[in-house]
Amino acid sequence: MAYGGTTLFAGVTVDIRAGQRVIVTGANGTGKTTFLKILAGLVRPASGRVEVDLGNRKVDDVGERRRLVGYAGPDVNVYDELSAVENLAFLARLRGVPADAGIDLLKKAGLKRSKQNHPVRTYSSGMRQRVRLAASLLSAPPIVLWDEPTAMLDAEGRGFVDNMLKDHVEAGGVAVIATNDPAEIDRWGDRRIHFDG
Amino acid sequence: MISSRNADAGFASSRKIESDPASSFLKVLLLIAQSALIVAGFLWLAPADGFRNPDLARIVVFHVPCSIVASIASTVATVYAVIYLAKRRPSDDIKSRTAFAIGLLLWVLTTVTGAIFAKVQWGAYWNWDIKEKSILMLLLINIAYFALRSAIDNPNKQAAIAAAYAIFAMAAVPALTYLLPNSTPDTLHPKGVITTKEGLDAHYKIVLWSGVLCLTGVFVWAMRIQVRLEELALRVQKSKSTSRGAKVVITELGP
Amino acid sequence: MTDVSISTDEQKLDTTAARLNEPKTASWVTCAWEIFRKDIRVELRTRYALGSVALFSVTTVVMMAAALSGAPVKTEVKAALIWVVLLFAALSGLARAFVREEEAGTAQSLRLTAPATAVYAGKLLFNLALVFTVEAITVPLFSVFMPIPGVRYDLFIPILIAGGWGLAAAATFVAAMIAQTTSGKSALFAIVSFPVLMPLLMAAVQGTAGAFSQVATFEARALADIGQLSIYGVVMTTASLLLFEYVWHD
Amino acid sequence: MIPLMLVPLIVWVAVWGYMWTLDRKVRALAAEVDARDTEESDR
Repeated sequence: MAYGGTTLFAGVTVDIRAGQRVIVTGANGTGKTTFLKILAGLVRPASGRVEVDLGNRKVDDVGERRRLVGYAGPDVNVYDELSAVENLAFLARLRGVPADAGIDLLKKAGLKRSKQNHPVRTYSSGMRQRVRLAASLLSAPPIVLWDEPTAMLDAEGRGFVDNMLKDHVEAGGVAVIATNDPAEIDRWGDRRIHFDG
Repeated sequence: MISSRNADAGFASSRKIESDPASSFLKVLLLIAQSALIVAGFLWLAPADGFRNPDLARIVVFHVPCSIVASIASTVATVYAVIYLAKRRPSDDIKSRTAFAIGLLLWVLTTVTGAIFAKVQWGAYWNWDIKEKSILMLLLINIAYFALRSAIDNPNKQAAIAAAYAIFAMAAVPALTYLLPNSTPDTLHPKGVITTKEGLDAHYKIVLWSGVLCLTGVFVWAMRIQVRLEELALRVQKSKSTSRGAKVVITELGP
Repeated sequence: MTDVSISTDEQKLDTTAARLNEPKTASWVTCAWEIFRKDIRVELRTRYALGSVALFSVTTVVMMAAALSGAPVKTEVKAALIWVVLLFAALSGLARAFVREEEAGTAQSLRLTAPATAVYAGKLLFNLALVFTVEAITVPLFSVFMPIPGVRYDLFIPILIAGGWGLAAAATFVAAMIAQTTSGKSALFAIVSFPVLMPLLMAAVQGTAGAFSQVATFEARALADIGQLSIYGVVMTTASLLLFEYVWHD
Repeated sequence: MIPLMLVPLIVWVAVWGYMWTLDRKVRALAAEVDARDTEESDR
């Protein structure tokens, strides 16, 4: 797939099964993030296509795929002026899910109740990351795409991410996670895609 | 060294090493025809009496073809913009951009020839006649189109946004050329003079309409050269970059 | 050819399967409405757009009045002046809608959750509110400093509404394009939006001049201008809705 | 009138000449790239 004129990678044929966790590794700039964004429908690949096989039907329309995907990455943010609760309520209503669906997700993500109603502006980067992860799971999407989910999290935060990922995968969801953290690679990697530049 | 093997049919047109005689003949013909028209415009046509400066009134023979072919160029550019958004092929974006560039050049020529005529006939270079407003709008749209293109780096994004803007802006043009005129005082531009029988006399019409033909020929030729050049640049750039892509290793770690 | 297929076959997905057929995004109207409400709430908390637009209108009108300091001005000139002020005051606030979202990275989360046209509609509603606020500030202030005898408000108000709608529709679309550029945003916003706004400006000024003129024939023609402004608004809104997806998504 | 006529005439001939040489150059370039491609695909 070429992106912005330079070909990052070509000839990638990946078949990811339900309930599988795929780890995507590789040095920065080799295309890890771009690969995830292409799956999420944020980036248009110059060639090739992405298809989601739902068992009863196949989805290859990017618009529809976006609704089946929960993406969390460093450059996808929530509104600083709104609190975590308000942000998730807003996104939940867009996703057609009850507004309070975000509350227990925030709890699962380990965001302290006292802080939940403060504007995200006042959050540390670790707390912001938890809100991002919670937002990506809002409508229980079958496919979760996380780009370095634990980069800014402390040990406790990583524990929460483990639980969230475990619940998602046990429910049959698919997870594609870009990370370079060796501990995570052993813990989560059912399959591994490595980009070496 | 003429390579006989035709490896890639995709670019058949640029494949011909020796230029095909037919197109060279046409191009030379274009040279002669347009030169003849220029001479005819100045010498063969009788001065247009009834205009303040009969000699200078001949400029209509250059002004009108420019404006007609310019609108052809802008239409072609907008059509390719639509095709690009539908098919997202870089070649359509190249054609759209080239047609806009040539269109801009022709609109400038139209404005200049128009202003010269206006100075003598209506007293000022610019008289805010409704047609002058619509040509100003077209010029500004073309300029904005290229300004917008240069401000976006990602080539796919740049092409998509430029195409979207072209279609969007062109949708606003008829508002100025058709909607507004019927509620403002009549335009200084004579109506239907080039098409109606009793308008211009036969000589003028011949020179004028063959001028349109020649200028369209120039437009098509310029398009072909530019498009072939850009497609070539694309091929060179593509062959250079494919070798650098990252290798992807997929390993099964097992549950 | 790069094929990446992700399969989530039916059986293992019992819990998420139930949700598979549930619409993963609310109806188009709800999305647009929610985005509008969010923009209003964020704006009330920060007052970026509101503040800059209000200040811009006030200073421009006062500056102009001071510069003229009571010199007699023909009504057509006043009609042109008021629309130039309205245009630039509105433009100063309209670009913000998308530029801030792109810079903050929130545009990406909108791309993931809401359909493109709903985003445009939501932003259009917000920009309409902004434009009408500009008009509500500028027009009264203008008539204080440069009184216009015998204004036909029954003509002028519709012109302000139809013109404001056309302005918001076109400027919102252009703002979405400008937000994607890497450099020179504010200058580019004027360069790119002005040619498209030319017909609107001319029809609005002509209509307003008619409304100010106290001359029956001109007033009659102002009605035609209201018609044109509405047609312009419809054309711009439709064109934007059709083309927005190509500007918004990669 | 004649000198005035020469202006567009000269400009036109110059433009035509420029386009003709450009056309030649592009064709030569195209031939070169094709030759290199066919060479590359033979390797």
